[in-house]
Amino acid sequence: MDKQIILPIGPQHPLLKEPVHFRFSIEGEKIVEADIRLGYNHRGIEKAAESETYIQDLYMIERICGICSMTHATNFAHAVEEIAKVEVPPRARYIRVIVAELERLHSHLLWLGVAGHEIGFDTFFMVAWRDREVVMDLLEGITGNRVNYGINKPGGVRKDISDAQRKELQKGMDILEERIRYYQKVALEEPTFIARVAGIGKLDKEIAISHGAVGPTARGSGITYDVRRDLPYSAYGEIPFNVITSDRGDVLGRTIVRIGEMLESINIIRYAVEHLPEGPLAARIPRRIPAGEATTRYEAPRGECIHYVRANGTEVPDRVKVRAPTMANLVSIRSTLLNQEVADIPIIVAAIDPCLSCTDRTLVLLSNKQSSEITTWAELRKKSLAKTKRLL
Amino acid sequence: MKKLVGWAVRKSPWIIHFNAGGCNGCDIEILDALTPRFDLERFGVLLKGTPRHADIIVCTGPANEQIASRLKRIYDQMPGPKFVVACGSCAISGGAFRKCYNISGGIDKILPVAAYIPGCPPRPDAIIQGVYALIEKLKQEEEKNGKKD
Amino acid sequence: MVKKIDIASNQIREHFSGWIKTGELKLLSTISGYQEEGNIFIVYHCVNNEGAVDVRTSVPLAQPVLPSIVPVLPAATLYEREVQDLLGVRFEGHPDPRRLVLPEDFPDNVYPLRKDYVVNKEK
Amino acid sequence: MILIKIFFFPGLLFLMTYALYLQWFDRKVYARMQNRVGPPLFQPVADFLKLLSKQTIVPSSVQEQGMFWILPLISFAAVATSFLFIPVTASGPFYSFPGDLIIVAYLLTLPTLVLALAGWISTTSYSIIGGIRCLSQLFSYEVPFFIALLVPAIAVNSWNIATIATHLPHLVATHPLYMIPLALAFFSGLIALQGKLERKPFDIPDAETELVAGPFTEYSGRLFALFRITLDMEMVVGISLLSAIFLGGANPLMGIPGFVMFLIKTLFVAFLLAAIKSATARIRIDQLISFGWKILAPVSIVALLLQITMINL
Repeated sequence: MDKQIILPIGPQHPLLKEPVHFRFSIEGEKIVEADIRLGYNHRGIEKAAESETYIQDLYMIERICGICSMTHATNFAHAVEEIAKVEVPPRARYIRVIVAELERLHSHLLWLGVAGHEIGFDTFFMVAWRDREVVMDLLEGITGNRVNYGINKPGGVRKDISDAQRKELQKGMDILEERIRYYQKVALEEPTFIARVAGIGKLDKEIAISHGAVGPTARGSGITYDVRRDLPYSAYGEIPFNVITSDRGDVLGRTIVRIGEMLESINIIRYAVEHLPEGPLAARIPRRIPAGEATTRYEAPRGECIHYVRANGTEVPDRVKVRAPTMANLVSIRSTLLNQEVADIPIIVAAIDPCLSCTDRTLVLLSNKQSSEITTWAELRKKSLAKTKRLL
Repeated sequence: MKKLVGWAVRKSPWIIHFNAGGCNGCDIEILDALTPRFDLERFGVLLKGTPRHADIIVCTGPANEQIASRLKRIYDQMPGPKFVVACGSCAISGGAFRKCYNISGGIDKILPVAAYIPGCPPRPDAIIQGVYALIEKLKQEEEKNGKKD
Repeated sequence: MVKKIDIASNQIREHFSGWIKTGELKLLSTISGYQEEGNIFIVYHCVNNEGAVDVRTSVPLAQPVLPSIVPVLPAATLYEREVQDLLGVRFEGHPDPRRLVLPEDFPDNVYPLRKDYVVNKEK
Repeated sequence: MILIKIFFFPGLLFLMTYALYLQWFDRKVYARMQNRVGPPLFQPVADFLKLLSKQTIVPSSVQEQGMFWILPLISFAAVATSFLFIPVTASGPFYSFPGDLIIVAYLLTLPTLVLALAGWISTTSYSIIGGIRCLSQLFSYEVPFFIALLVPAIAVNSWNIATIATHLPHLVATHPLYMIPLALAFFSGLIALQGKLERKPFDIPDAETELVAGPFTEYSGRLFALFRITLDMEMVVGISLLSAIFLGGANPLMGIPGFVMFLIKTLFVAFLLAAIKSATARIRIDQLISFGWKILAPVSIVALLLQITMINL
C-alpha cells in the first residue's frame, strides 16, 4: 500500500532561513514528486527601481539579499558605468575585488555552518560561524557595516583601505587559511559528515548544463564556468587564480568546490592587498545617464548573477532586471531531489545554498482579496491530513 | 506562585524566527547571535522549530502581502503568553523597501509588536539587547500589576 | 562588450536548437523583457564559447505570443514563467505555465511591468 | 517512612532534581565543547516552570483527545518506577528482587513506544513520520542494549542489580581477564543508550531541520513539559543503570560515601554521552539500522560469548 504523504516544507520551517515553499509527496521515506512555490519573499524592487534615481536605486538594490549585497551593488554599478562609458580608476577596482572576495569568504563559511546544522552537526555550525566573525570584523573595519556595506557608488568606491587595514587583512587571512585547512580535513575525513553528504543529491553534467545550473552547484558537477575568468570584470583580469571543480556531482562535490574556492579567495585577497595601486577612488559620473543598455555579469558566491539595465537619458533608469544565481539553480534542484530520502531533503536543498531574497525580488501587486488556493504550512497540514485519511 | 512563574517566563524565553520577505541580513544576524561570540543561550534563549514550543516570535522583513496571512496564522498557533519582536528597520517600517508597494510596511500592521530592534541589519549584540529590553519590560509590567491586585 | 543579435519572434526555437546542436551555447543566463511603445522586447542573455551574447526579439503588445524554448532548453522554464507573470507574454508549448512569482490572490491579466501600469500605493 | 523513601530521597523528587541538573550539565558540556558559554545553572528549572505555565493547545484534528493527554503521564510513571530499583546509596536500592534488571530494561523501552504513539496520534505529517522513525529506531538499538546488560549479569550470575553492583568489582579484581568483555559491553551499551535517549547522532525522530520536532510537534505547555522531564529522567535512569552494573554503582570506595560515588560515576558517564553528542552529525535512519545490526549487535554478542567462555574456563 503505497501511502503518499504530502510533506510541506516552508514557508516557515527551521530548515529555511527564508520563505519558500517546497511540497514533496513521499512514499515511506522516498521522495516521489517535488514542487516549488516562490513568491513569499517578493517585494517588488524592480518596479520601485524605475521610480528612483540611480543613487537611491543603489541603496535599495544593495539590500536585495543580506549575504550577497556586494554582488548586487557592484553589478548594478558596473551596468551604470558601462552605459555612461566611465572608466573606473584601478584602485577602486582592486578595493571592489577585495570586498567581493571577503564577502565570498563569509558567505561560504556561513554555508558550511548551515550545511553542518542541516545534518545535525551543530558543533561544525558553531565553529564555522565563530571563524566567520574574523571576516565580519575585517568587513566592518573597511566598510563600516557587517552586512550591506555601502562601499560602492556608480563610478567607484566610497571608502579607502589604509595601510593599517592592509596589515590586518593579511593577519586575518593567515588565521582563516589555517582554520579552513582544518575544515577541509573534517569535510573529507569525518565519517558521519561523509556518510550524510556523499552520494546524495546527484546532479550529472548533462542535466546541469541543460538545466542551466551555475556557480558551485555546476562546478560540483564538472562544469568549468566562472564569470571571474571567462568574462572578467573589475580587477579579476589582472589577478591569477584557478577555478575549482570536482566531477563527483553530489553534495560532497559541491562542498569540496566551496572549500577550495575559499582558499582561492584568500590568495586573491593577499595578491590584491600587495598590489593595491595608488590613485583616485572614484571617477565623476553624470547624474543623467545617456540612453543605452548594459548586461553585466558577476560571480556571486552562489553563482553567476546578471543585471540588465536600460537607461533613457533621464536620471531614473527605464528598466532594471536582476536575475540571482539561485533562480538558475532552482530548475535543476528537482532532478537532484527525486527519489532521495526525506532525511536528505535539508542537506540537498542547502547544497545549492538557496538565497531566496535574491530570487524573489521582482514584482508583486497589493491586493485585498484574500482567497488563496496554495496555502501555507498550517493549512497544508490540514490538506495533508485529509489526504492521508483518504489514502489510508 | 505568580512571581515564580513570572521569573520562569523571563528566564527562559524560547524564540521562533519568521522571515516575512526580508533580505535575510537580519536573519543571519539572529542566527549569529546564537554562535559562540554572542551566545544567546546564556540568557536561556533557545531557537525552536515549531510555534507550539515558542514564546517570542522574532520577525524580520517588511511582510509582503502574500506572507502576511501566513504570519498571522503562525502567530495564532503559538500558545500562552506570547510576544512579537520586530527585528530590523524593514520589520519596523518597511525600511529600504517602503517604496515597493507590495509590502504592508512593517510587522506592526499585522501583529501587536512588543519590542522593536532598529538597524539594517542590527548587530547581534543589538538583537541581544532588544530581547533583554523585552524581558525588562515584562519585569516592570509584573511589578506594576503586582502592586495593583 | 556584449554582442547583440536581433531575431524574428517565430525563429527563436530554431535558433536556439541550432545553437545547442552545434554545442555553441554554454549557458542561457536569463530572459528579460521590457515594453517600448507598441511592442514588448524579449532579450535572451546567453554565454557562448567566445563570450556573452544578447538575443533580442519583439512581439506586438496586442498579440504577445512567443514559441517557448523549454522543450529544447529546460533551463528556461522559470525565466519564461516569470516573464509571463510580469509582462503577459504567452509562451506556447511551455510544459507548466503556472504562476511563479505573483501571489495567488493577484488579479489575472494585469501585468505589473507594463508601462501603462501605475503603482497604486493604497497605504 | 516508606512514603518518604518513595517520594523524597531515592525516589521522585531526587530523580527530578537530578534529571534537571543532568540536563543542565549536558547542555553546559555541549556548549563548552563548542566554546560557547552555555546556559546558567537554573535554566532547566526555568524552562520546566515556564512550560508548566504555558497554555496547552490540543489540536482539533486529534481524534483521541484523552489519549493525547494520558501518554506523557504513562511514560513519566514508567521511568519513575524504574528508578526505584537502581542503588543510589550504599544501603542499596529502595526495593530489589532477583530479576529487577530485566524489569528496569523493559520499563526504559516504554517511553520510546509512548513517543511513537504520541507522534501517530497528533496526525501532523511531521509527527507521523517522527513516530514511524521512533519505531524503526527502536529495533536497531534495543537488542544490543539488552545483550550488553546481560554480560555483567552472567559474570556475577545473578539478575539482581544490587548484587551485580556489589560483587562485580571483587570479581574483576580476581579475574582481570573479565575486563575485555565488560569493556566491550560497556562501549556498546553506551552507544545503544545514546540511541535509546534519541540523542545525536541518533536524534532522527525529532530531527529539527527536517521534521521540525517530530513526535513533539503538536505538544505544548504542560504536556510538553512532562515529556521533556521524562526524557531527562530517562537519561538519569539509563546512566545510573549503566554505572550501577558496569562501574559498581553506589558502593563506598576508600571512605567516600556510596552516594557521592554514585554521583561521580553518573557524571562521568553523562560527560561521555555529551562528548559523543557534540562530536557527531545525525546519521540517516537506514544508516542507523545498518550500524545497529552490523556493528553494535555483533560487538555485544562477542562480549557475551567471551564472558560465557571465561566463566567456564
